[in-house]
Amino acid sequence: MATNWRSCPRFPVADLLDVRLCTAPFDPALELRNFTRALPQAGGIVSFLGQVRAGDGVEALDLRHYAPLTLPAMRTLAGQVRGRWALDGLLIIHRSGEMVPGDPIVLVAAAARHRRDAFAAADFAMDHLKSESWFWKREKVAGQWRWIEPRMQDFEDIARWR
Amino acid sequence: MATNWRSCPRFPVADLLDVRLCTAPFDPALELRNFTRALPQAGGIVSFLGQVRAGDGVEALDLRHYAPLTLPAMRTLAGQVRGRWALDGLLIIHRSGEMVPGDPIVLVAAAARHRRDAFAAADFAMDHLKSESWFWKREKVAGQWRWIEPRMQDFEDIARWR
Amino acid sequence: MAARLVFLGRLEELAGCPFADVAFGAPLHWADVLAWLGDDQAPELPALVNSDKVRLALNGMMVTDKASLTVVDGDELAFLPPVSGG
Amino acid sequence: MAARLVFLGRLEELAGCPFADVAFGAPLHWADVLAWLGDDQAPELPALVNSDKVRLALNGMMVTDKASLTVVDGDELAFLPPVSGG
Repeated sequence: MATNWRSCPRFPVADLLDVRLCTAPFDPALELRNFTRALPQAGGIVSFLGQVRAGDGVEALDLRHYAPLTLPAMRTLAGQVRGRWALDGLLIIHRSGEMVPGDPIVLVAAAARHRRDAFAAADFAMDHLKSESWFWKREKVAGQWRWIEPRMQDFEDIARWR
Repeated sequence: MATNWRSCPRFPVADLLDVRLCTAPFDPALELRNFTRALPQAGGIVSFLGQVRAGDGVEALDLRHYAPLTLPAMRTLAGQVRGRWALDGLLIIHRSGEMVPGDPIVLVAAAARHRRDAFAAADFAMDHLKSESWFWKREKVAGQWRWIEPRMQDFEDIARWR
Repeated sequence: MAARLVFLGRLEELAGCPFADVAFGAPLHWADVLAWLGDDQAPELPALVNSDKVRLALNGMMVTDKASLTVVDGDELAFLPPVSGG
Repeated sequence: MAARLVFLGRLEELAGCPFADVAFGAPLHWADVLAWLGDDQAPELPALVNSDKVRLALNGMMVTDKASLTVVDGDELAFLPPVSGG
């Protein structure tokens, strides 16, 4: 199932913003623990973890990015989220490369004094990460890779914030 | 800061519902990891962690419960959440007793195939846990304990779901 | 015959104890409970627990009508002030 | 003079490679790029990358008007199909 995690380099944008693009597996529990411990003044931390689903017949998932666009876009999004809600901290980690069922794909965590800010910030960040950031996805089913097209649901999710 | 965690007994209501009332510290990262690993078919897991805030001058927090009501109320809420959204799993862990800044108070995690269900379920569970479950709270500030009254914000949060 | 009265939240401070055991010869009605609270626990308790803000649980079941309450031997009656937010 | 053309997502499959280096004697305009793609890469590429669905990035900056594009020595031009949801 899930691959053992290896270290993922950090590119902190500012003290409380941690935005990373990882080419190797990462450990969401460890990342959340470190994030939480660094923010004892935050009353609440909301996180979203997306993982490669088991049981759909998908043998592997491959996420491709374009380096000159993907990380800058993630950092821009993180800045927007920080500007929109009163947060103590924001963590965005996204995998690229080949993954197997059970592997973490994305971890977003928002820490805030008030619960509602943390929920809204994490929700917004996920909607926009999925739809506006530069990842192209292939799935391997029955030994065959196929590219995944954009889903209408993502456009509807984005529309909620306009 | 945070106390070292000890084991917290489990009272599973059903296969995918894990609802616990802990009288000793628990480790949210460990709990989330176990929850996530048990649900490889879930694409997304949303969690909320509430911790005792540092920096407000609060030296300790004491949550009192009434055994014949508190755990049954938490289980009833968990059942409502499971009935309202399509979830793969739901985890609710709540501390009682005395805590210090940095200690986890509550962990809610909802796992679902679809991201939107997981966000809504965790959000709903937190709103209702805070306002409808049977906990009475004291804070110790400058060596003095004082009881905390209900906040209007909680009633507004609840009203969002009606 | 005896029953236990349980005081939650700030009611514990007013009563001066988390619970009290009360002995009686005949089943207690709500007026008897209020009288006992005022005499044996604290003079401000009866008005407080009689208000809509304080709810009752008898043996773990919520009491919908305080006036019709009857406490018999072995009962546990809990006084529940509003829960804390936050 | 040379520039690199980068094919993302399913365009990589159509082009048959993740990127291609193109040599030229004078700066390339959009029509030159399309002609080169059709001749050297795949006949269906020009119409596809000319559609609104495929966006361009020149040296990491989004291109707002394809028609006014000029590619000079050392440039990297990326072809970006719609990103995948989910």
